[in-house]
Amino acid sequence: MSILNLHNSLTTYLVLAAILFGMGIYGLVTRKTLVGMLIASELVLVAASINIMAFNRFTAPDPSIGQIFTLFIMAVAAAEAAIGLSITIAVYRNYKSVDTEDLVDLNG
Amino acid sequence: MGAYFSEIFYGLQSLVIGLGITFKEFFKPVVTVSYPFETIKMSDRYRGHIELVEDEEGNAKCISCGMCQRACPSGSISLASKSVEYEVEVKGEMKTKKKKVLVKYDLNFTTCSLCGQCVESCSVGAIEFSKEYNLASFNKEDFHFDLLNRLKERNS
Amino acid sequence: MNLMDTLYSFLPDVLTAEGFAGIADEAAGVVFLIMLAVTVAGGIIACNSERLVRAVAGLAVCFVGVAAIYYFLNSPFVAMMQILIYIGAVCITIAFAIMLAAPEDNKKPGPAGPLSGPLGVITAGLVTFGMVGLAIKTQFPAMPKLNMGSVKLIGVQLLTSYSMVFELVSIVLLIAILGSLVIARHGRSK
Amino acid sequence: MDLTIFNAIIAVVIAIAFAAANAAYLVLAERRGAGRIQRRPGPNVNLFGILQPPCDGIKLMTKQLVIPGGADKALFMVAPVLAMAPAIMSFVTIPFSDTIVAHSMDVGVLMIFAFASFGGMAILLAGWGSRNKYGVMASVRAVSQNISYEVPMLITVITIVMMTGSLNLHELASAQSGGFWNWNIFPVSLKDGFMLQPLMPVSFLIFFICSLAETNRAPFDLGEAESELVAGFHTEYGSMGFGLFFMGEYANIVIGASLITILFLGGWGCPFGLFPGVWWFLLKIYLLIFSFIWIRWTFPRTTIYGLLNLSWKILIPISLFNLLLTAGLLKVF
Repeated sequence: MSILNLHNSLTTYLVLAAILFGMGIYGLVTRKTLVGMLIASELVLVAASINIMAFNRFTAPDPSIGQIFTLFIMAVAAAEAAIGLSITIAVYRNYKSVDTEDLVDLNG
Repeated sequence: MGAYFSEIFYGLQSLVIGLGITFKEFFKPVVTVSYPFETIKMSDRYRGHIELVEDEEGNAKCISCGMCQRACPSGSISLASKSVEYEVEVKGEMKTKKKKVLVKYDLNFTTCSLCGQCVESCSVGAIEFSKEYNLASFNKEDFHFDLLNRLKERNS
Repeated sequence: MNLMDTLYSFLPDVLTAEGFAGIADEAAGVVFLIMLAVTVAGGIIACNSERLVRAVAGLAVCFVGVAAIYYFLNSPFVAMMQILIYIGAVCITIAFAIMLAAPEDNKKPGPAGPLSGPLGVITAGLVTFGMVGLAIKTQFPAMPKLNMGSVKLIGVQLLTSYSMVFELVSIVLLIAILGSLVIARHGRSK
Repeated sequence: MDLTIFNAIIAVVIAIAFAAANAAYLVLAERRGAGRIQRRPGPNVNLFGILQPPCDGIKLMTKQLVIPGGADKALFMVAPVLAMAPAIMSFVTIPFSDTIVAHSMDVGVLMIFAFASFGGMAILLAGWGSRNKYGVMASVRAVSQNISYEVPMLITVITIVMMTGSLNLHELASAQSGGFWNWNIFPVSLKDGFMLQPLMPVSFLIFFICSLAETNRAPFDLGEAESELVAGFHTEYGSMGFGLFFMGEYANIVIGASLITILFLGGWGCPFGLFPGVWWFLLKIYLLIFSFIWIRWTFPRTTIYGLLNLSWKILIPISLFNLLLTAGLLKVF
């Protein structure tokens, strides 16, 4: 298969989604600030959306369902970002830091 | 609730009135002058640097009395004169008289504060304020005016 | 249209309608490759950058690429919503979070822990490897299309078959707004 | 004659050239308009100052681009491009007449709003990237303003889209063709029979105010409030970085005027149904742009609280009410 014909193959999109998902996981593990983790989790959500859209385009009988599902994921992501922002601000107000290392009240 | 809508209404009304005013101004003629291309005449009371007044023959009206030099608080004026003899007919016979003639009238405009004492003190009205305002230079020597020379240039 | 014909004769074959039909698919392929690169590059910046603002900018770049990929997947509506919601709302919200709560001056450098770097690479690598393997090995049977998935159809289905989900999402959004207000305003009056 | 790819490319190039030329010459128009309103001539050397924009452009291009020491170089350089490029690309989908459109999209309205949402990101990156506290404050202000005014704007657009049943700008405009009795701005539309839309003039006003605020124009130019924030988010920008922000702003103004024309004023249609064509479209957008300039030089700048209160307490409730009312009337009639 020609490299210029990649956009007509389901596998391309699945591999891209897997790579983005891996980046998200990597970010979630290595980041040590709450905002950084929020950014990484957005990558994970986008990877899931790409998967859904790819299957929607190539295998699903009704292509509108996947789009509706992706729209719902976007709504949830927006809600998540808003709540993440407010939690970050609340944490910063109480601890004067958003580093996960400093948020260790239960450390004993 | 009524206050809410009346506030919106009066706000809009005031905005429309403001727009009307600027719209009217938009079509009025401009009042500013595009300066380097056209200039306006200075008013009579404008005080530029001083200038000598000429008499009917085109000479300086100044009688070289030196009052202005003395009146100037910052010593910006320096003048010099020489005496010349001239003949005048008095009661049928010729007499020789002396009079002072101005040979140099320098104004150092860098120290002048435009107070006008010189014009006030002149008893014969030989100096006046010029209407000159385009004065700009990088050299302070450009502001040492030779007023007699300027008078000559004006006449020529 | 004489002027148009004259202009046509000066054009290289690629740009004329007949010439372009031959290479249209290749052109789309090139654009697709560029957008893949943009997406991956944005993702790398987003998860690796030291400065959080750069990470958000990378996230925005990644989302632009993803929107283009949605466009390739026959859904321009979702592509536009992706830009509108993710870049116009989510990225800006996160950037606000950075400005309000993460001053970069007192940031401690280095990874989260001694093992987190390698651990992260191993975890992410394993997950990615597994998913890529699955994606390449599995055969996904395609089913015949019932429709083209137009914007109108999305709207109709959103308000008929999936109206329950629609209402639930709106409630989730409402709760998110109220909850974030409550959390963020708590203790603000002091 | 169908639109071949060659014509499409030419149309895109023309759209971009139109945007750039407008951005350059609207500066001149703005300065002359400001002059007339303040009763002075404005730039008038060389045939009404026709050479002023090229001179400004050359001056901006030959200046040195100074990057402040503490700035984030990459973000600092990217932000102006991000501010201008989406604004100019939005022209691609705007229909200037029945036939003159570079690329007619089914989701044209959405595309314009999606591209407009880049603007907020660009302002944030510019303010934060230049490491200047005026810049940061101004960008936070400008972005909160942009977000709050996007909401009533989109609600108003939804009202129009609901009445027409299409997201395509071309269809939105051609649905109002015929004469001024079909335009969306009037409370009574004779489009298909008799249709009552009692709050449409208010909607038009809301959309107009929102497009002023979205383009960061006075009296809503809180993002570049000279009196308190030096020059706002572009304090640190000189030369072409500043020039790009400037061009982006004026391109946004033209897009806002075009959207108002298409959504409310019947696009390229004549008020009396005669000779529809691109000239009517241009006439309408330039009248709107004149009113933008007129408003800018009439009203003083608002405060940031007044600005946000206006959006959340007045514009959003009224536009929501209008949405409900229109939906009800569409259901009844």
